[in-house]
Amino acid sequence: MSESIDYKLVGTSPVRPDGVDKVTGRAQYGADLNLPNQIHGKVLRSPYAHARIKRIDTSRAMAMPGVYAVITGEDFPPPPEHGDVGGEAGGSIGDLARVIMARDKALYHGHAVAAVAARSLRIADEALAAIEVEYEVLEPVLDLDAAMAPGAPLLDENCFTKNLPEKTDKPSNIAEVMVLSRGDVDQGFEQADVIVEGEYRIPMAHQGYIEPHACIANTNEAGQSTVWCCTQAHFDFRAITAKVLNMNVADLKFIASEIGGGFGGKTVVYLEPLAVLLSLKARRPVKMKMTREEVFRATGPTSGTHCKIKVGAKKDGTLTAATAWMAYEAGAYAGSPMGAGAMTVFVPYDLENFKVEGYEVLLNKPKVGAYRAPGAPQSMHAMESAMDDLARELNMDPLDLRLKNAAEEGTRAPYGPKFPVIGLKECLRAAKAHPNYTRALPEGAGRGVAVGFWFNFGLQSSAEVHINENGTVTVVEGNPDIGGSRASMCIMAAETLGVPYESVRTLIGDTESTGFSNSTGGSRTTFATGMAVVRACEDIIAQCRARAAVTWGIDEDQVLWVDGQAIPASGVNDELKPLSLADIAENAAKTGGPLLSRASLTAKGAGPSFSVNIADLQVDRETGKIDVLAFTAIQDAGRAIHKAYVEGQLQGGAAQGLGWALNEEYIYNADGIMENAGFLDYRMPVASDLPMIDTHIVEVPNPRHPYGVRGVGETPIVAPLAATANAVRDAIGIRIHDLPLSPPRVLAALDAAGD
Amino acid sequence: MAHVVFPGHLLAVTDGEAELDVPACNVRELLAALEQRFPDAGDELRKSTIAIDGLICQDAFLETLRPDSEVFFMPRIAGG
Amino acid sequence: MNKIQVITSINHEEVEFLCEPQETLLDVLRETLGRTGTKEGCATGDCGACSVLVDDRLVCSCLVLAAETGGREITTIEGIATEEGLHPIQQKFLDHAALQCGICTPGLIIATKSLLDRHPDPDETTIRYWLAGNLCRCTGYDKIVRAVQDVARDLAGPA
Amino acid sequence: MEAFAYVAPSSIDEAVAELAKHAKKGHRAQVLAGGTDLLVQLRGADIEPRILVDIKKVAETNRLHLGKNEIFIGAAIPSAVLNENTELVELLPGLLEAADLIGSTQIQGRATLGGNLCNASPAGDTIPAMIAVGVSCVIIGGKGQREMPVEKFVLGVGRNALKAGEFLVGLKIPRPKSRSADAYMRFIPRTEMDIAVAGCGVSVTLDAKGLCKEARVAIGAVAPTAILVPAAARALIGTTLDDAALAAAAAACSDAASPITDKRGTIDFRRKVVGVLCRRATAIARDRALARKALGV
Repeated sequence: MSESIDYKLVGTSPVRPDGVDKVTGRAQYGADLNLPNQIHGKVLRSPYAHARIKRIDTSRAMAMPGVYAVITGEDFPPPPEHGDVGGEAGGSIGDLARVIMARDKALYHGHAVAAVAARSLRIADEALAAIEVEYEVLEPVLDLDAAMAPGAPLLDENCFTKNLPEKTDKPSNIAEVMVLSRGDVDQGFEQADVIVEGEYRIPMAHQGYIEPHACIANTNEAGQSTVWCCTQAHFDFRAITAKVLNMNVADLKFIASEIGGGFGGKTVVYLEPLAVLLSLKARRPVKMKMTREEVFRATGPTSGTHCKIKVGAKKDGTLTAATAWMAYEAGAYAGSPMGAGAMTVFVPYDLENFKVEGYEVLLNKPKVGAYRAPGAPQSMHAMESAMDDLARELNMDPLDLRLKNAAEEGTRAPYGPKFPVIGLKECLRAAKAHPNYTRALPEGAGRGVAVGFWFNFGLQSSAEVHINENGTVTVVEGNPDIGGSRASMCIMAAETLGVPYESVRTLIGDTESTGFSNSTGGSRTTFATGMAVVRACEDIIAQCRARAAVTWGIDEDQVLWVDGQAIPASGVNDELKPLSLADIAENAAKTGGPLLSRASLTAKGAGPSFSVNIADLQVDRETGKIDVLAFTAIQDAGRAIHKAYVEGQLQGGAAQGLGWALNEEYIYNADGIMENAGFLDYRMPVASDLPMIDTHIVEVPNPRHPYGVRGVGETPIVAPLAATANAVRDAIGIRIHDLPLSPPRVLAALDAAGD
Repeated sequence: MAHVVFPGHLLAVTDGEAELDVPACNVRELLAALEQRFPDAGDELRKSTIAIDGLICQDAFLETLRPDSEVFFMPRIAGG
Repeated sequence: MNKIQVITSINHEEVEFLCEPQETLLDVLRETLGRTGTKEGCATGDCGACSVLVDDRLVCSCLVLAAETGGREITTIEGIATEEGLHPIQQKFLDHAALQCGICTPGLIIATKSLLDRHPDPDETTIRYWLAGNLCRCTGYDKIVRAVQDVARDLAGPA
Repeated sequence: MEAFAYVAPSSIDEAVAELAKHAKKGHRAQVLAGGTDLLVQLRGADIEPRILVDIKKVAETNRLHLGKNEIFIGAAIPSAVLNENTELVELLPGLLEAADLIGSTQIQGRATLGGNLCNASPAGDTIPAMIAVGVSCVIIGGKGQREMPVEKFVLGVGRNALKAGEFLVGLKIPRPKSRSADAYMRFIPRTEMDIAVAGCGVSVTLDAKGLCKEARVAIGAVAPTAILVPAAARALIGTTLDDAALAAAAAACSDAASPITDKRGTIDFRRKVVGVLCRRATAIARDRALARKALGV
């Protein structure tokens, strides 16, 4: 496959350059900046899940001492009629404008309907209470079945299902349908010796980043605004804010603060346009931060889903046909990861006959946002559970069944194209060979395996490289560092230039001081921005060779760049002393001025990344409580640039996936009000809930990246859902189709089985 | 001449055509040719992610196509 | 508003401030005193990001009234490193890549200090339960627990 | 009352005077001990201004006394401090386990038995444990001191027996007799940081032959208040606390429960699990009592 390459730094785990500030409390996150003369913004949120806004009277609030500005939907330009949210979050800009501030209808409990800016948070709260809103309360639509049923109350009378074979003039809560198919499924099922079927439901879940959204906007009298915020995508935030407020992009400067987690959730704009507008009206800097409760109620969790799967196989395990039906909650507006769910459901397998039918459904819940491998965990949970059932029916090892059908280079993916080089079989073999797969289980415990996948992304990135006068290197790029990416950039730059890691620093530029980059998301930063950094470093090397050539008075092609220094090509000019980066930088004034380079690109060829997870757990048969005994995450990283942070991605994704599998869920009451909008009852894993998470990094390099990077952030959350469900199946002998596998659900299943 | 494949959800805008051969040397030419043939499809097609011979491109435009290239139109994908 | 005058000690330095009766120590640290190293994740005591020590006792600063802190000794993340450099806990968190986004890190470092002050040689279970009040969403806790184990080993000295 | 105020009286008399003053004016005054419930309420559901009377500077609320016949635990002592007292933990392991289960290490540093009791949540962990060991509440107000058992103190969800101007000074617990022990277990979906979905406190006293001669069983989170389950105690008394006795006590607990379905659990689940907890907690209490018997204490 690929020859082994001896890298000096790639694959090591040096301390991150921003580390000291993060362990001493110096690093500034979204809510950590305060500006002189700043005031505080707060949002009034709908107390109803579905209501028409008939009238808003802000006069009493506006008249209160200490209140500087009050805004409602009427203060915004009309929502743009065209355009999609670029790259990441999905949906139309018009709808996002309505998420940011409701116009004629409030579509979920917590939907923003007005905002105030006041001298203190206390006054802001009092002003919110003084705003009078007259609502016409409408019946909320709260689950997929109800929303899809004929005659269901409509969220949007102008929503006509997209992609139907025949255009429809009947409005519906089904925003979009999608069909993917190949071959003849009826014939495929006829060839099958064994057929398994299952129906799976997973409720809405939240990314659960620990830092609530926060920003501070400082808008001047000319309408120019500087916005400091925690974001995965300050360039995309600038673009959306400009469109929602009908402003010139050039009048907006976005500075990304340090970011306290995102997982996709901070690719979506909520507060920033409100802060800019309030600041414009108040002529003061306006700081806004969400409470934890607001984060749960009013930001974008991921879709709740309903999937039905049918898979057929011959006695030897060869898959003959599969069908999937899936409905994804979009929340209040269209734009869900249903498409990705449909494309990934069968993605690990070489399938001749399949059909996938997907539905994206509007209901009175917050508009979903991106969450790590959006769409894949839900659909692959269904398929990977069915594969486990199939292995049992066939009396086959579940990894062998997967190996028998695994996709490889040249296999046609369900979404059409043939796979480039991929590492699925390598991961499956690594799992089979892993001691954790064969280690004896304690009495009564269960083991489950599952496969995960993500496409990984390219998109646009820019990077600049400056060589300082002492030969140290400054890399400037535009992707907020959410999990150690500065360290990865430093490694790639140092490796390429041949200089020590410590001599490179990476900065995240604001929107005015560096080139455009899309979000830190989709596992694209190390791949795409890393590629830009490497290219810019290669340009520096070319420049250094030219500088050395003029310094020595020889031809450029007689100069080589080896181990961070210019040396004369062997055989000639042997008397010349090598010139290090520091030597060249010191003499730069005489050879053409400062050394700098830049690269910008739209990265193509992100390498798909597969994973295999092994979960061991024990079930308390009297209470239904699950104890995770061991967890092993195996994943093809292409190439791990910073080994420890790659392991960290695998471990963190595993923990999130386990949380989702075990206890996390949005719990709604009949009025559409989330009942567990806090960390107390939205039960994310705590330290004592988890064992050590073993990792095994498989490296099947991506030929499209100079160091073979595939991207690692998304895939790790996919497999834990089914791996956990399969382990429970193994432990108690019962297939529980729905998540989370919370104790009441598990105990009810045990009771129903007569345990 | 690129071989173009549309997924099911685009058939509504391609008059039900799932596969066809289009003479084009790059994606720009391909999109222009398709837009001419399916006037309703332009917006959807330009928004799509395109896979060219297995290589997934989110903003394809200038990529060259070989005479035997396989081009797949895919839904745009979100990422976390 | 009847503001209350409080004189306290933060990281061994006398500090005087005015606060409203219902303001929390977290509010005062972050907003009044500009000590933003202590983070707010939930303001309800469920995430531990705002952990500080009050008279060497680990608490959530969001659940302490600022008015109660007169005459106390408060330790925040800003007081952990010394002139000699980083505290060993801080260094081990860096060495083990025990942080990704870093928002939970100040709270975890404070909680770890409190743990090791009381239990210099904790086993894995003790570490995990002691730190159960500090949510981390990025790491899966693995590298955090290893960093804590490593500090404890070092503090114990050569066997 | 227009604004918040904070006062920290330094003696019982001052505290009583402070509370009486506000009670007379009809102002809302609220006693602050650890604050782990109160401060959350101030941020959320109950933001109305009030006078916060911090009782932590009153010496009596911080007094911990392990007497020959009686133990006194001041109402404002944080759970972490109690759990650092090894003698207390040895005497009342169940009660201290319950105290140790309230929230995280951080919460432990602040939360008090008195606060957990006065907050009167149906799911308060220490309340069934206190009922099991026969705790009395020491209440002080303008009319002097009175005492009442915990099971009478909690009147309903969030309601307690304190009258305007009164506060809880501390808790009195009969020193466990020889061959006695207590235990508390609760069920939560995670390992930490959750509110009890069901809880059960048990105390047993064995006779010289190892037969159970006294027992108290209380359950929590399965009714509007924690309740004593005399039928469960009856099922245990006179037995060797064998499996059959434990099963009978468990069934009595399930019968006594009148739970609700909410975001934390279902009626069925709570009813079943409270029985399981009773069985497991009783077994632990029995083993502890047997160990004490073996040691002759």
